[in-house]
Amino acid sequence: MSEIILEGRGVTRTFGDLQAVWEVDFQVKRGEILGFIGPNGAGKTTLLHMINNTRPPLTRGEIFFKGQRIDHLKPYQIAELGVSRTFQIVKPFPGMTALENVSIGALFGKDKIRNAHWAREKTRSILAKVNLSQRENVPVENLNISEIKRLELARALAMDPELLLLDEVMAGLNPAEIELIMELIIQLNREGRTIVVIEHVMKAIMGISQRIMVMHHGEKIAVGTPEEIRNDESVISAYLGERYAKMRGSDA
Amino acid sequence: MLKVESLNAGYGDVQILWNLSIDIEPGSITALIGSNGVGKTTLLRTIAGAIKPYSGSIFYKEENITRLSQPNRAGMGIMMVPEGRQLYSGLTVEDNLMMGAYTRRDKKKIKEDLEWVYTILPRLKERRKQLAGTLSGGEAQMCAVARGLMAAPKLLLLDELSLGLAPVIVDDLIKVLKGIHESQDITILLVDQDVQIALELASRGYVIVHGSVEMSGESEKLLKNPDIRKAYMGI
Amino acid sequence: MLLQSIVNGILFGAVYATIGIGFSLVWGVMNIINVAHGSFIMIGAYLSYTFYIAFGLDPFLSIPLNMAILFAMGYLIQKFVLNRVVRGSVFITLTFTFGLQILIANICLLIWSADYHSIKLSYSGAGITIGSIVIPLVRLGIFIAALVLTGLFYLFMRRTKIGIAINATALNFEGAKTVGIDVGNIYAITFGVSAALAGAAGALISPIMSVNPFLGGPLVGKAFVIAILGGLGSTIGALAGGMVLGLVETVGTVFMPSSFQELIGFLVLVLVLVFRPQGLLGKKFYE
Amino acid sequence: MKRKIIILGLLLLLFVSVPFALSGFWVRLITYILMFSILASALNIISGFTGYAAFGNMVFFGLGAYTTAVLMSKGGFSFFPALLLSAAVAVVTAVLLGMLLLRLKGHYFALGTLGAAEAVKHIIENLTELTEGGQGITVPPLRGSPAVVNGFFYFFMLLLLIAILVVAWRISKNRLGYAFKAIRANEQAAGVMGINTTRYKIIAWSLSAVFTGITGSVYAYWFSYIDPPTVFDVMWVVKMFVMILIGGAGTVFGPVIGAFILETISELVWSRFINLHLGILGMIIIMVVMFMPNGLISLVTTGRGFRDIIKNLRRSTESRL
Repeated sequence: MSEIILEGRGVTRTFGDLQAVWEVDFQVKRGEILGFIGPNGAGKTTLLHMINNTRPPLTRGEIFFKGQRIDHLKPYQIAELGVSRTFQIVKPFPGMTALENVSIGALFGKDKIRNAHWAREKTRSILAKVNLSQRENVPVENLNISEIKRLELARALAMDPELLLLDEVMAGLNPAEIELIMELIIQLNREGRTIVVIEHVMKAIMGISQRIMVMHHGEKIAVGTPEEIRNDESVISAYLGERYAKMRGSDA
Repeated sequence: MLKVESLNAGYGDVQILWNLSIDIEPGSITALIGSNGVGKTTLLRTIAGAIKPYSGSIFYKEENITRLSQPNRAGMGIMMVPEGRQLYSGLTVEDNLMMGAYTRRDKKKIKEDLEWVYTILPRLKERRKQLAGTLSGGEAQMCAVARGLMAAPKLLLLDELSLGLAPVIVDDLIKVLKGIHESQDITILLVDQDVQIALELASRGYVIVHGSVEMSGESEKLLKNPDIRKAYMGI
Repeated sequence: MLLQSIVNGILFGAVYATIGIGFSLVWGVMNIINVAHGSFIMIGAYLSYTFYIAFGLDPFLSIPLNMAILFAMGYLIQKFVLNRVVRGSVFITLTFTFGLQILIANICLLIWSADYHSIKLSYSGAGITIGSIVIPLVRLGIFIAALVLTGLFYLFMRRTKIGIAINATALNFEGAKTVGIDVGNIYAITFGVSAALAGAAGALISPIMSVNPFLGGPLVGKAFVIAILGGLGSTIGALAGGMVLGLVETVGTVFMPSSFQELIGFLVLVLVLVFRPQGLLGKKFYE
Repeated sequence: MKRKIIILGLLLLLFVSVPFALSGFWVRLITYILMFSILASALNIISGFTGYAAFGNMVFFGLGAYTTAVLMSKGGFSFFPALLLSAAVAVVTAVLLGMLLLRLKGHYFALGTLGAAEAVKHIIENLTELTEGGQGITVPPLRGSPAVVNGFFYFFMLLLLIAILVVAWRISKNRLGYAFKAIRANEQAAGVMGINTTRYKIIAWSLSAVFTGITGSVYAYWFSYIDPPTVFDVMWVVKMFVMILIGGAGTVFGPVIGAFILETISELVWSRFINLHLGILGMIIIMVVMFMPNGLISLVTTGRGFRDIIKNLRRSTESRL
């Protein structure tokens, strides 16, 4: 349980004078759900980009996955090792059905199924898991936001990842839909997948995460259990605010 | 102030608003409530003139503005502060603010308004020569609100003010907006995914479901309504 | 000899700057590579030639006329045609401007025939001699006029409301619409300004190059190089890019045959694209 | 499905009968159109399927043509070995250029390929001892009666076209095609899904290059004289893009339909108004881009009746700002 699956040391990314992420050390333990919170522009998404190496690489620092250094690898190589992610701005592949979209994950993920037909067969069960079986032959252009968010999740799952990075999969959903995703995330975690969640929906992230890391202006300001974070002075003054701390405190 | 009558609108073939009507009192703050995708932003954009409706009409100060373009409406004092700020990252903060006054011709008054905006949002004055792209999330949202104010708006449309901001910053923004509303002759129509915040700011609310008005009423009553608390606040 | 070519290179580099500025303006603001930019310059050159033949008008004096005519042409093309496809993909807009280029070439061919025309000014032989270097008066005039145009353009983009609105539209299209900017009109003005600069450049080259319907293609090739060297949307960058190209071309002739020069020009273009896509002076794009 | 097979069979029969039924002029014209169909289909693999606007694709045509011409006229090679080597040259060039250029996006890639094509053209012009430079080079022609020669090139092009259509059709259904489409839609997301984007982009461009290069090789043998301005002509690529636009980008048969429409119009105009030929081509390009940016096929298939087609047309003319 305490094995470290993903670790960052002194991870730093600057854009000109701007310090998007500054000297961040982080550790993700195998089998946990780790929440990432902080205001927009705090560097959460930039950090995810660096883990997948989908943007210009980090300026300084090192990232390890299962002990192997990955910060110089190509995105597809990192994907092959068993790391997959979703995007904050959902990016389904247009001109394909929901099933075809998800089957790409099976075709090119860890399993590398060669045949497009088999990949689609394997994908069906994953669509069922995210409650999209009814919509498998619908072109992605015709899906609604909630369905696209789940499709995005299914696509990442089709790669059969050990580590799943979720960037705001609940943004823009209503409470019922959020609940659905929360349950799904917990279920995936029980199957043994390690999950990192970036989220603004405070209730959700406090509810599902075992640990939470708070970022502010590109720096890590706190790590701890949801309870510790809720009562952390620096987090309250920089991010949550007194009103929130009180309000949510009384709810709990 | 603003009267929307049986509005049908959408994007291309995808209709989003269905026969929607609302009525807004001068000087009020009104909130639109509903889950994502029900058409709140579409309604704001249609009122601002960014989307042409299929049918229905929009009256602003008794005048039918349904056929007017967005620049025309901006000139009449209808100004939107869009979701995601939409600032010009490569221009200075001051240039961004001055662009808010794009449709205005009264140079002297624009200068005065700029000074006024700087007094209520002193952070922006400190950063006036800085590029907008270097602002933090909270500052950028303030800059977007300030840019909207530079249009000397009579009707301000605020879309997702609190999205992605630290709750601490949102508290500040709410204070600023309340101050502006008390001191200026301004009507506000807002959308926020945090229903608590929206109804705290507004005196009235419209609940929108599938592109039509499902319910409307005073904010306190809506806040106490158990259905609304369950559906939109997850309590 | 070498010193003389350096002087010539710098003098002509300023004209290249005006060419590059107009081209990179349209690219930077609307994400359109206007392959017809060279054809606009050609039209400018033909206009200056025609004014010279018909009214004896000095090409320098036809600059404002050219600019007005080409502004109107560019404005109308963008307003009524290009605005309809401007949000399309790369190959749609690029294909479109290729079509525009061959259409213009054909029209010029019909009006002015395939002959090579040239303007012989009364003072074309005059020059200032400093030591071993000769600075021809015509080229000096061209240099000054091009610099003045570049300066005016810089002020226009930085100081005027329309200029800032063009910047704003380039940086954030939705944000521009929000504050009531008529983006269709701003696009049309942008294309008009770019065409006007091309018209001026056409007037500037008319006394020193022969005017013919095949001028457009090579000129737009140079516009590519200048814009890439200078980086998009930067006036200073385009000025530097123009100077570099002018120098490379004139100094290059001292060392190698001209057929090699073009080869090297394109190789440089490819290498800069690959290794410094933000241009020689430009900063890395802010994300 | 059955109907499709019957239609395809009939079409094939029709095309096979052309050289036996029509005069030499028509056979040569249709051979020319077939050639453009191949080129447009090849361009469609990198640009339509994968989304990279390769405006410099003529570089492979020119290299294929020149490899064949030089080998046959200077090296004493016969046509088929020369053709194989031309294909190899095209692929190697695509791989090398691809490693350099395929990291560029959008306009930058388009310009990079244009620059590379121009640079290669100038290299060929400067290698005068090998290539005869700018004045062009002659190739030993195919000997035989006109009918046999016409038939040979006609069937060669027809076979090439069938080959590339089969390849395109297979791609549109298999793993490779999914990778291409994913790259076109969103390269970043594709990479995160485990797709080695660099590798698949190079594969796409190599496939495009091999067919373009072979076509160039056949062209050189067919015309038995080539010069750099013709075989590296950028306008050919522009025409291919218009064909792809007319037929529909990323579809299997779109480019072929586009090639037949554009070249037929072109031929009619060419023979009547020789002075206006380029101008009219320019007008056609402008019209196509303005009124049917999604292709003629989408204009017809997204609506069922005539009224829908008119509606689509009208919508496409509305300002999209």
